[in-house]
Amino acid sequence: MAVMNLISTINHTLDQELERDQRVVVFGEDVGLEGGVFRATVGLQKKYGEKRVFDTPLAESAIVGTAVGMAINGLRPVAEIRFSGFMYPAYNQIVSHVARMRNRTRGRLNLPMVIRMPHGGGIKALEHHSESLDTLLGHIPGLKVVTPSTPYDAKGLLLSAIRDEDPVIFLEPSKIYRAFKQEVPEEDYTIPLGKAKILQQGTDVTVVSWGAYVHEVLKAGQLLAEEGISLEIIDLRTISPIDRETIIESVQKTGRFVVVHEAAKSFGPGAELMALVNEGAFLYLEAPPTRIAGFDVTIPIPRGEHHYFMDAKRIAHGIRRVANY
Amino acid sequence: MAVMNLISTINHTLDQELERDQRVVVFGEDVGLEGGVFRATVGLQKKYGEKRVFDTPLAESAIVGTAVGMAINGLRPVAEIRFSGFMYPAYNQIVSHVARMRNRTRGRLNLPMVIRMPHGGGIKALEHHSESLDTLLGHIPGLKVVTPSTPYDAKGLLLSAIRDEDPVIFLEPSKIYRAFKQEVPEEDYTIPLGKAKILQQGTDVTVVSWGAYVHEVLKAGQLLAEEGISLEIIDLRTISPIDRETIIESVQKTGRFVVVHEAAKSFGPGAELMALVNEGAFLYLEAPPTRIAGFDVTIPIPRGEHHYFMDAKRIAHGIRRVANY
Amino acid sequence: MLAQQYGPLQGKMLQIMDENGVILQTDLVPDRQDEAWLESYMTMLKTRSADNKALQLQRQGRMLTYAPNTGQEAAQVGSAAAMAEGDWLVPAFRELGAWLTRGVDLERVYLYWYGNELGSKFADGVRVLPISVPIGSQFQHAVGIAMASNIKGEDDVTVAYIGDGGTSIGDFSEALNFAGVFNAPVVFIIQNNQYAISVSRQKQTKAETLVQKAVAAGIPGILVDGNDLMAMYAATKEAIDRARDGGGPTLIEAYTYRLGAHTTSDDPTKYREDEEVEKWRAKDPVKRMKAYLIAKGIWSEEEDVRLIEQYDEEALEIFRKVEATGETELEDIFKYHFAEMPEHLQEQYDEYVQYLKEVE
Amino acid sequence: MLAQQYGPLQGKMLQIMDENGVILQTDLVPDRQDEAWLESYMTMLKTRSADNKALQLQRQGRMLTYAPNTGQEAAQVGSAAAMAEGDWLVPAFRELGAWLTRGVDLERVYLYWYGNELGSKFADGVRVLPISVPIGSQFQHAVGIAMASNIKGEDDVTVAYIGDGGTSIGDFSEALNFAGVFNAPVVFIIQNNQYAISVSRQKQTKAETLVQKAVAAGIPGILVDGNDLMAMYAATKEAIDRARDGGGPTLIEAYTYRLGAHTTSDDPTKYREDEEVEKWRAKDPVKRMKAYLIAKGIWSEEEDVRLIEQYDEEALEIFRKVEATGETELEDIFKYHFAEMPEHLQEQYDEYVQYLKEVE
Ligand SMILES: Cc1ncc(C[n+]2csc(CCOP(=O)(O)OP(=O)(O)O)c2C)c(N)n1
Ligand SMILES: Cc1ncc(C[n+]2csc(CCOP(=O)(O)OP(=O)(O)O)c2C)c(N)n1
Ligand SMILES: [Mg+2]
Ligand SMILES: [Mg+2]
Repeated sequence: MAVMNLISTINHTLDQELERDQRVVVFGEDVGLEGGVFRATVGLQKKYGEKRVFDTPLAESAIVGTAVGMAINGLRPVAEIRFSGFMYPAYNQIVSHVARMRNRTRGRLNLPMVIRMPHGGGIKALEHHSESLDTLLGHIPGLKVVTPSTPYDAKGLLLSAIRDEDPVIFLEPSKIYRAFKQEVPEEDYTIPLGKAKILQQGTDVTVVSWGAYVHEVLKAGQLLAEEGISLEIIDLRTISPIDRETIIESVQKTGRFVVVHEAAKSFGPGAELMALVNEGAFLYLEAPPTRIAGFDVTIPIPRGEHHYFMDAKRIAHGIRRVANY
Repeated sequence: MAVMNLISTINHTLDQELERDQRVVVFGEDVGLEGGVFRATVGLQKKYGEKRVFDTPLAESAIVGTAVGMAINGLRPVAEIRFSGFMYPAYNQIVSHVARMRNRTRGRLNLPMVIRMPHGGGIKALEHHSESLDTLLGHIPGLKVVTPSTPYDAKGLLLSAIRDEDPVIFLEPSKIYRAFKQEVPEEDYTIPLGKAKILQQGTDVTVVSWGAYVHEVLKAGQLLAEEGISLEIIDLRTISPIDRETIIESVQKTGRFVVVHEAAKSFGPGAELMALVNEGAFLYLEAPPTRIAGFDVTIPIPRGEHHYFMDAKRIAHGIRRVANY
Repeated sequence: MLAQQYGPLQGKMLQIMDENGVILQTDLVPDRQDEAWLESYMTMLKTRSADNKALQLQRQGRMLTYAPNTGQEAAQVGSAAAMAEGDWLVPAFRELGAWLTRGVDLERVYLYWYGNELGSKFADGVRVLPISVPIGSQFQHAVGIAMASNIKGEDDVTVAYIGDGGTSIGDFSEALNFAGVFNAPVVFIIQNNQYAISVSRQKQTKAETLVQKAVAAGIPGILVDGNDLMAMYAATKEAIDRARDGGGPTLIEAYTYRLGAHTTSDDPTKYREDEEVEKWRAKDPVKRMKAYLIAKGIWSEEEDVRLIEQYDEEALEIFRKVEATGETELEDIFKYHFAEMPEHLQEQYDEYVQYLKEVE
Repeated sequence: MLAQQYGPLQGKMLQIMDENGVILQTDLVPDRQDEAWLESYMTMLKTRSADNKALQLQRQGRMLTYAPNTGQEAAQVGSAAAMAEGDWLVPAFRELGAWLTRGVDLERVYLYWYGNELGSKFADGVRVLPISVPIGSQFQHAVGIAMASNIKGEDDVTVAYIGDGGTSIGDFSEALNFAGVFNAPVVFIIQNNQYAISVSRQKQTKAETLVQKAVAAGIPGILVDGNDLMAMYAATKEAIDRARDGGGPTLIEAYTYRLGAHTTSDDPTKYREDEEVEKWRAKDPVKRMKAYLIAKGIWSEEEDVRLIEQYDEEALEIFRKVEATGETELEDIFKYHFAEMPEHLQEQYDEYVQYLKEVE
């Protein structure tokens, strides 16, 4: 058991899976020689050679498009997109092919492939380096969308993603790449996709979040606990398909629901969760399902970033209202 | 006053605006010589010349990307994307530039431009010709997204869109391009963006829809009227930003809310409307806000299309449940 | 090497046979048995029959829509015939000749244009990708397949098709560039049929030829008379052999013409002159191969007429089977999104089934 | 015509001045006053000062991040200096030399790298687009601007920049192709600085030169020593003149080198050898222009030292102003999405302001 942060866990997991399964290939811009701008793939090219871990030219559509071809021809590609903000040039390949090949061919061609990308903001980066794609990917039938909030989960979810027979988008919250360390088992383990995790049992309000914000929500939970408000905190882990059961059960218990997310509010992932709660627990609701979400603005670059991102205090403020409704 | 269908209204409106404003240019694949595969631009090149109405090479990103440049340099481009399913290659330009140029430059460069496209399905076409982009465009801060449901509205909304100082995505429900005719005034008139329209006053359930589905909802309203269920039917008209006031007021009156849309259900536009209703009229709700929406599948090609699209009967079935809740 | 003689900047087009089926360059005739040529010719005939039948059926309102390829048979059959067993074919959407050459059932093709997804489910072992509607996007899949062959140390080659219009979209250039960088064993074939719907080749790009787009990626290219079966075979065979031997990708421009409409919903008289069409009709690839075979004494008018009749009948029979399939099963629109149907999809399906029962 | 002599397929690179500032081809020296050259040189010096200062400040933790352009000054200043008043400049993100030449305030540039959107709000009348982070996407804007000039019957020319890495993305090829088709008055400049972060030019494409990508679009191209101010000026001037005269687009490859890191968060020793860097340092564009001007007798070491000092101070002073601006106003992150703030945004803003009041 080693103590690792999120980014080194990604590296360790890719390493193990490259070792275990010859079909796995890892590639993207700066992924090979340099080992990735975040160092997610550092050392892997040296270990597995240029055929299995390699740099690509600067072309996101081709990165995803060639991964489609590789998956069809027997490989298990793990493609890296530099930042979620550079997913857009690949969106046509993702929506039109990655998500659809199995359905289009009525099951004949499936695509076991993973697209990894640093996701979300809060890292004081320039424009397009802080995008939240939850809705833009979650809305697409045929995609699974996963995001870990801890190193431990990252390993289990990434292994599940690579071994899945279908494409998985793996969103890595870059804000917490190096935020903290955790014990991560050496041995192989998977965490099932599509299952949320109850991080904290509670009685007053169900709060769902994922990725980096999970940690702010946990802090908000502590603040509120001091006031006697007990949160049930759920890490969604898989953005699509959503683990409705876990959430609905919890809301049926607490009668109150809050979703906290980084993406812009309108047409955001929070709306979907609120809808699910309406559908599954309407008669249990003691307060309106509520979203605490990003403003409907382009995420500001660093000198304004703090206006956009919410801290535990602000999250607690929002939850408190729901608790006291 | 001439009697026109939706597609000829688009043609008529572009014609008038090309005439009125020298800055307007109209282009896209097959838009010039042929006049568009749907004939939206037929005759316009002949009338206004190849400089103002023209064919482009086959490249959606460049169609949108060059429109950005033209808007910066003093024109008012009206770009056509062949079908909404071919918007994806242009998504990077739309999200990264069209939606952001004003904010990026703190108001110095604004983009008065329109991107028109046939939208939605039900026209017995092949794959990628039936896509609903409501969420994928509605979620992007900085875009206005509009869709007419009648020829009359089409003219007023399209003129508003072209004259807007900011980019507007204009989604044309191809299913009703030729479905019916309506009197459309010769003279110039605009319909404000961001305003929904109450098509039918009612007391029992508020039903919101837009585009082609509006007409099925109206039929459903007739079916239900016979059973004594009175619908308040609202045509959203602008998908983003949403006219919350009109909807909330209505729900406060009826206590019941249904949204009907063609796009896939999960993370779809219905979720946003349900969220808004939760936020604005929770205490008035006598039944759970409900979405009657597309399945979470890739829209089937024609031999399976009928499974996906809902008729008035099925919509009425869903609304009835809410009415009887 | 043909790709040098007829390369992007040589200003020459590879032609082995003239418009009347007379061999122009004996030394370039590929080393191939008479029977093989005859077989390819038959495939061209079959393609045309299937094409005609589809158009006819569509006019009767029985076929949904259809993208005819009359005029492009040599470009398709000639190139696909040069492929070996394990090779992959990645089509655009108008490649009937290539599909039939590579063992795709006409039934599947008709199913597709009939509007049924089962038309994209080819038999196991048929290494052919389904139609790719978003123009150009398939080129990247082709490169990925070819890269995978390299990575796995297998020597299969991938052959991919695109139209003249397709060369303008970013995916095309990205794909060529990737193929060059990774030395991918892939042969890119542009079927320059002079139009992208109504937009003429001249309005598509200022490049004098489309094959010169190979220069951007630093890969070899060759301009070929796309209506000459032998030339198409020769150029593709050379490119495939080179790819298989580790020589990387090649771009082929097949200079040809779409004699028919873009699809059954298109009216080409809106954008081109009959005169032009007639000029090209004289270059008909089927006609010229027929003349060649008859002159060689291995084919006759009578056999031709009979075979066409036979193909016409077969095509109709196949379509009748397709027509009998009727509508898509409800379950099928849900079942194939994932290996296992997720709960929410299952629920949507169940609810709808329930609804259907209720309203019955 | 230079673009013919040094065109994509000539295997030659335009050089007017050697590495020591000695004129190699007197007949090619552009017709330009000594003072104009001196002014361009000064802009190069100013660029380098601003660059050094930014790096220094970033190391002190005062500048957020920065993309240095040391080594590329001639490519930028030489090309931008050839522009006329109404011409448009469309940068990638590393074009300090071009910005300063075209009247962008250093203050704006520093504001940008300091992390403030106001850094993208150039003064009215400055026809320069903001930085375009998504690589390559700006090329299409450039073409659109140029097409608009054509449509309006104005004769302004647009000059756009991209890196070697940027030539691999689809938007690049689409833009060149559009420009060709519409005969757009635009000059595309590739600053081939040999790297896209860690990915070397060799791994970016198999094309021998980047300028040969012009062939794909059927437009002229020219390969230029990007460290030679005169050559860059001459090539760009010719291309701009041609564009203005209705001759359409040109692609220029400026062969140069990024002497520094990709950005301040990059460590180039991970992917390249010091030796290579040293080889290129000898080709320093500033050094060679200085030698030329001193040899000409219109500049001196002393003046040089003094001017650098002055620029250093000015840069620091400007940065101090920037630093004093502090954080972005809350209102500013809401206010500029639309001409008028829509209700929901206003509400989100108001609610947040209310919250801030409550917690204070
Ligand atoms: C990305 C994209 N844009 C637009 C279309 C609509 N469309 C279908 S076929 C076609 C023309 C294709 O021309 P070409 O590549 O020359 O192929 P051809 O039809 O001649 O075989 C167009 C524009 C599409 N399918 N995909
Ligand atoms: C579409 C896109 N993908 C990835 C990136 C991340 N990125 C920023 S700079 C860069 C390298 C650019 O190389 P080049 O075009 O040669 O320009 P240079 O940095 O050398 O000036 C990359 C990959 C990006 N900004 N945009
Ligand atoms: Mg064509
Ligand atoms: Mg570079």
